[in-house]
Amino acid sequence: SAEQPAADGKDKVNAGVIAIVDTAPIHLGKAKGFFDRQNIDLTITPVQGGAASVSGAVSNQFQFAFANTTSLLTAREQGLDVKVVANGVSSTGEPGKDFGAVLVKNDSPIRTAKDLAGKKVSVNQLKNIGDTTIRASVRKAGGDPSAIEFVELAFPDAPAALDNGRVDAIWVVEPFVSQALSHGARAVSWNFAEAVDDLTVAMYFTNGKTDPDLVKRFTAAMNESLAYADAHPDEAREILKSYTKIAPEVIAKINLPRWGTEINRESVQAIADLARADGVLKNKADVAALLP
Amino acid sequence: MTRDRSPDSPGSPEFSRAAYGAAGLGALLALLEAVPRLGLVDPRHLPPASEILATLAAELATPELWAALGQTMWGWALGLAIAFCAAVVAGVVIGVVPGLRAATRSTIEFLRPIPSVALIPLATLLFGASLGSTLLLVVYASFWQVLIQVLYGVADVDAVAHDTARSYGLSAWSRIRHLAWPTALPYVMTGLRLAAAVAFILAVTAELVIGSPGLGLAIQVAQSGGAVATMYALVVLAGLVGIGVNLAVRLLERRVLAWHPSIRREAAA
Amino acid sequence: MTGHPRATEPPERKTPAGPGRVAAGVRRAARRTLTAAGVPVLLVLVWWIHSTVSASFYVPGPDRVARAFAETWFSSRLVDDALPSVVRLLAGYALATLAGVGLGVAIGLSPRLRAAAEPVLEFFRAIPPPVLVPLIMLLAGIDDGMKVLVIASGCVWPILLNTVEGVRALDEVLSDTCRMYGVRGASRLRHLVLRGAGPQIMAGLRQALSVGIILMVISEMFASSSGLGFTIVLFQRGFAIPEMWSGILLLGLLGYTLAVLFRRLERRVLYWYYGRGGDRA
Amino acid sequence: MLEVSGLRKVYEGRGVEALRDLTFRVDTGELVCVVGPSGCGKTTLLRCVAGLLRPTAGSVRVAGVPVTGPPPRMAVVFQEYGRSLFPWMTVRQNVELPLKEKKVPRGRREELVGGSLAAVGLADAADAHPWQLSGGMQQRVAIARAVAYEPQVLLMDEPFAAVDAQTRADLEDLILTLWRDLGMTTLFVTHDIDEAVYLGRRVVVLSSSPTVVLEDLKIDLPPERDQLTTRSLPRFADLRGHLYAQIQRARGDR
Amino acid sequence: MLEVSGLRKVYEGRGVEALRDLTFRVDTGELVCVVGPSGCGKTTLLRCVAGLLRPTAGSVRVAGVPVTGPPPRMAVVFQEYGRSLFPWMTVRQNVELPLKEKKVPRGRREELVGGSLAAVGLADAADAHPWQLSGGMQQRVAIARAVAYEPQVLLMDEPFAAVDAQTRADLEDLILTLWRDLGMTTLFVTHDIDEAVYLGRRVVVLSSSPTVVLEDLKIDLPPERDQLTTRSLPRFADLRGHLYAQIQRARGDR
Ligand SMILES: Nc1ncnc2c1ncn2[C@@H]1O[C@H](COP(=O)(O)OP(=O)(O)OP(=O)(O)O)[C@@H](O)[C@H]1O
Ligand SMILES: Nc1ncnc2c1ncn2[C@@H]1O[C@H](COP(=O)(O)OP(=O)(O)OP(=O)(O)O)[C@@H](O)[C@H]1O
Ligand SMILES: [Mg+2]
Ligand SMILES: [Mg+2]
Repeated sequence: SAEQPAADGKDKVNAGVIAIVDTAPIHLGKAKGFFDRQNIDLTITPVQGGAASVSGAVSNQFQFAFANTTSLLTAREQGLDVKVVANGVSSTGEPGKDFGAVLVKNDSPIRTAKDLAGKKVSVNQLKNIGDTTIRASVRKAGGDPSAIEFVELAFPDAPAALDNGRVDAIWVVEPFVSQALSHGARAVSWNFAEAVDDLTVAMYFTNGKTDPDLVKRFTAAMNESLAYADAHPDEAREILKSYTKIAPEVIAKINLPRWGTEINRESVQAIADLARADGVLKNKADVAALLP
Repeated sequence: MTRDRSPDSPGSPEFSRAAYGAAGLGALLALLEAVPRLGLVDPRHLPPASEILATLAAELATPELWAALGQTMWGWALGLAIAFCAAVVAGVVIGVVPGLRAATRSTIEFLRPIPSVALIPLATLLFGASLGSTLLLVVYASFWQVLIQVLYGVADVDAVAHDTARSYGLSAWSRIRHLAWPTALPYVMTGLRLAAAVAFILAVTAELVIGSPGLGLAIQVAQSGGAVATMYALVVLAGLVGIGVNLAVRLLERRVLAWHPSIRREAAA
Repeated sequence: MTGHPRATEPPERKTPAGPGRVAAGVRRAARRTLTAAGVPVLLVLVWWIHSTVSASFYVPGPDRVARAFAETWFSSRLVDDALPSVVRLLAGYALATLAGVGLGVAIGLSPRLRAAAEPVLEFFRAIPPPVLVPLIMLLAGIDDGMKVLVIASGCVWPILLNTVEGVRALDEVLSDTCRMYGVRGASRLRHLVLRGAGPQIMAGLRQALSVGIILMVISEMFASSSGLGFTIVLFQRGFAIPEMWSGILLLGLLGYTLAVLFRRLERRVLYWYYGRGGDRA
Repeated sequence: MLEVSGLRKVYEGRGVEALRDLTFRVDTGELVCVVGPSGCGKTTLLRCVAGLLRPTAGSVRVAGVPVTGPPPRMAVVFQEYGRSLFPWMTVRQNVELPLKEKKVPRGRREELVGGSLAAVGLADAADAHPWQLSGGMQQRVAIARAVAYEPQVLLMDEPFAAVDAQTRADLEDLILTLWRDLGMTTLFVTHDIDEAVYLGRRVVVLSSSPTVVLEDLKIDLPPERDQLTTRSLPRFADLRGHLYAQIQRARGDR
Repeated sequence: MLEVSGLRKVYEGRGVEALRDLTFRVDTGELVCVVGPSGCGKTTLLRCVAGLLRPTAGSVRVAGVPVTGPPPRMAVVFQEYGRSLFPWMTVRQNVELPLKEKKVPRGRREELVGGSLAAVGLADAADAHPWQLSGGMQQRVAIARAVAYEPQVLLMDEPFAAVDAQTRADLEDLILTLWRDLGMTTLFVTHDIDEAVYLGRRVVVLSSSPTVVLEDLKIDLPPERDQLTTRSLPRFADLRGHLYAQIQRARGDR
């Protein structure tokens, strides 16, 4: 699985990537041959979450992987040798048109992010980017974020819990946002868009052992993929059908994220600071060491 | 009058057993159909059985599913085989060699409750998202199930039978082969049934969590895509595999335990 | 096979009186501790040597883990996280015992019920808890009730299977004796079925104990914000590896403690079974 | 009280015809002994009478009612006495259990248990567990249990096989006394021809396989029996010799 | 060959002193019977001799070697014959197993197994499982197993308790023949006083608890024995009467 040149002179690369909407560009780029052109024979291995990506990358099973900003900051803080190589996915910055949101039942008394204070809100993982950005949104809306009771619920399980009244609000990402909205849920906060301007939500990274030249070529291919996906949303939607089980009618409706090539350093720094304030990170993060 | 059936009583036991089993499954299906239809749960979160089965039928028509199932079953079979053999050997040795039981007890009791899922970082570190990781988790989880059963089984040797073996000077190996092993066999069969399910569960869970290819990954992809019917169809498939595995073990059991009261009574009842 | 358990414990010879007796007791306790501690000490040594030779981020040395253990668990965490988990574990275990033994006896006694129920049970048994949990959440919510149910849903299988097999294997002559003397219903259950299947039921309960701990962790991977299992998962996700291992260590210790208590109970309940082996040479 | 007619039993597994065709009856309050070569089907017969085994053909009636399961107020002493005792109960509990089931009041129960244990010479061992007893003691516990139950019908399968000669004589007299006092209908399987003649009012001789009733012999000895005098009667020796010859014939057939 | 000296056995659990002080010896090739009241400790004695039970005090020597575990070339027929057969093996396999262990070549093994099963009248049942057999048949399987083993020392614990009188006589003669042909040192526990006199060269009488050797009686009957003639000798009746009185004394003590 290592990065030996294949018979045709290409570098074999294994990338650990979550099979969600966010990672459409790498699939699209592979289909478009952007990686081939950089002499990279890319294999995409689906992983379950950020922790699996990071440990896969650290153990050199993946040369490159995809994880969200908080996971990467945490890994870095714990002394793991992870290094970002490309942007992954960014918030659109437009409430109402973003890919992550806090939803409530239609008849819920919660009207705005401020009302979330004192309520039970589900996130997919505690001490991660979801609760950090929700706290920030609530704070910005003038509420008291410390009074929110967060519980963990995987995205797929959250809508049911909301319907059954087990929680007051859920934080989900696409396709669950569109799905739930079409079934009568109501968005009260678009936390990625509201918390930090132009938020870099997730990034592609590598471990410190990867050959710099390969990194450079991967970055190039990845950036090309990101730009292409951003410019061709229909093709991005189409590629979703190949690696996810999202129903076609849902795919047509979902809000796509923004796939820029630029990593917004300030937003990463902002997330780091927010995480530190929330106690998710213990020390001041060395953002510069993480980012390229 | 349970012991012996009169020869003229109708219906072969095999047939009636299958009929009862089908009836049980039918009742379950009816329940799963009724619960969403009656609105006890939202059909969006738990589709009715008919829809799940239709989805399953559609899924079964795709080669990807068969490939995934094949991968899962391969990891399952290999892991179960390794765990079973290792546990039987370890169990018999620990049960038979004096003092070993006492010396290993604390270690066994310490290691046993460590969840396989907690070993995932270690597994991915050692093997990555490959068969090796799945095997590590499968073997670790199912090993203990068999081991404990073997230990209890070996301890169940009848005192008089044990004395008989000793007085006729049966060697240690003979006493294992002809006395301890047959005595433990009913326990081992239960252990095998327990381990078979645990191994399967862990094979699927490993794929689910680590992301090595197979049925678990398919479930995860369906789950994260919000494809509820597909997800449940795959879960049903997992359940069906369980039924199949149990049938196989039962068949084996009827062969190797023909002398045991539980089987001979049934042959007659 | 001098070594099978009923014969392992060498019969205590003459019981000396007075101070000699105390000394013998002390010696026995010391020997027991030594046999119990020998292998673990050896294993820790191997681990320690291994970690000094090849340090790895995911496998820290025992010293690091010990330090993390002290920092992590000698705090309010033990009460806030570990205690509620253990309570849920015991509740789930109790529920599984009731359900497993109850259902197991019914199924073991009736071949028809067994034929009808087996495929359904096998169906559920093969469903991995991580995918079963969402279903349970649909029905039982996301609070403690769900976690107890998840624990019970995993623990129940070893108990159920062993009970069924134990009941099926009841001695025929004893069954006939009961039938002859009109020992029926509850009394037959109490005096014949549960006692006769006792050794195998105990084997199942023993299995279930550690399965319960495993399920405790799994249940806390869903809809949680506290708990022993949740904390371990959180450490794992936060790459706090020594802390994670210290949590696993705690799980092991918990399992060991429960097993020791269980063994005490088992010796009491099955005194006739262990006594039957007698004091043999 | 007990009617066996056309009884046939074939064990499916090995295809063994254990009983071919048995017909005999035991009147209320009668004591009938059954003798026959080893493996001829005595235990099988007893199990059919007890309703524990379904006959292949023919029928058994107890008090006029066809037997389909164990009839009430019937007690059995099994040949496998060791396996018929509950290892998790003390001797006392073993004897007491059927009485509890019968809802015998506590005081009476204790009397019965104590009395029957004393009668079989096990008053000292009441608190021991069966596996702490010798073979003969275990067998006596099984007898005490049957006796304490005060059954209407008593079936015994070689109940004295494991006790010494003197104990055996005592137990024989115990059974005779109880039988007379309680009027139990008793079917008694034994290997000891002397015992059969001493105890029985009639002796049923079974042939070896294929098993039929070879003879149904009336024991015309005086009803009051006594170990010394009865056994020394010339008629006793006659009957004994006759039975011995019969059994030999039964075995010779094969 | 067999020396028992000062043997004492206390069962810890109940604190029962099963044997107080036993001393006797059995010479090579001798056949000694042990009689005693039920529960006096005969089985306990046999288990100590077989090295299956550790004595509380005293010692047992076989061929001069102190017994610490089962000595080689010793066969035991247990009182609990049913439990001593392996239910997962057929009758033939049960008999054959010790021979395989002894590395008897195949041909000879088959000869021994076939011969011994035929001798106990079970040639037909060789392929049955023990639980398909009657009590007496099971007991005969256990005897066949011991006999086929051709032991140097043979211990038997009431081996004929479950068989009918005629079969019993046949088996007695079988043991006598084998004992003479093979020169086995034999310790034979029985309840049947006639049997003890008929078989034994000596009879050891045990007292009831606290158990000691009450008498070590030499049986001065002609060495060649025969069911009809030996049993009708006046000396036979004498010895029998004497033993009967002894046992009664043994029991009376308690
Ligand atoms: N469970 C069984 N399966 C098959 N055959 C059996 C079974 N039980 C008994 N038999 C056969 O039935 C026949 C009669 O057995 P039964 O136990 O009734 O004899 P018995 O007269 O009681 O003999 P014994 O005096 O030796 O106890 C025997 O040939 C035996 O092998
Ligand atoms: N495992 C045991 N634990 C405690 N006491 C026992 C045990 N085995 C036997 N005993 C006691 O030891 C005494 C002698 O028992 P043993 O079995 O040797 O008698 P026995 O002479 O063989 O009697 P029987 O003729 O009835 O078989 C009895 O009082 C019995 O209760
Ligand atoms: Mg019988
Ligand atoms: Mg005995």
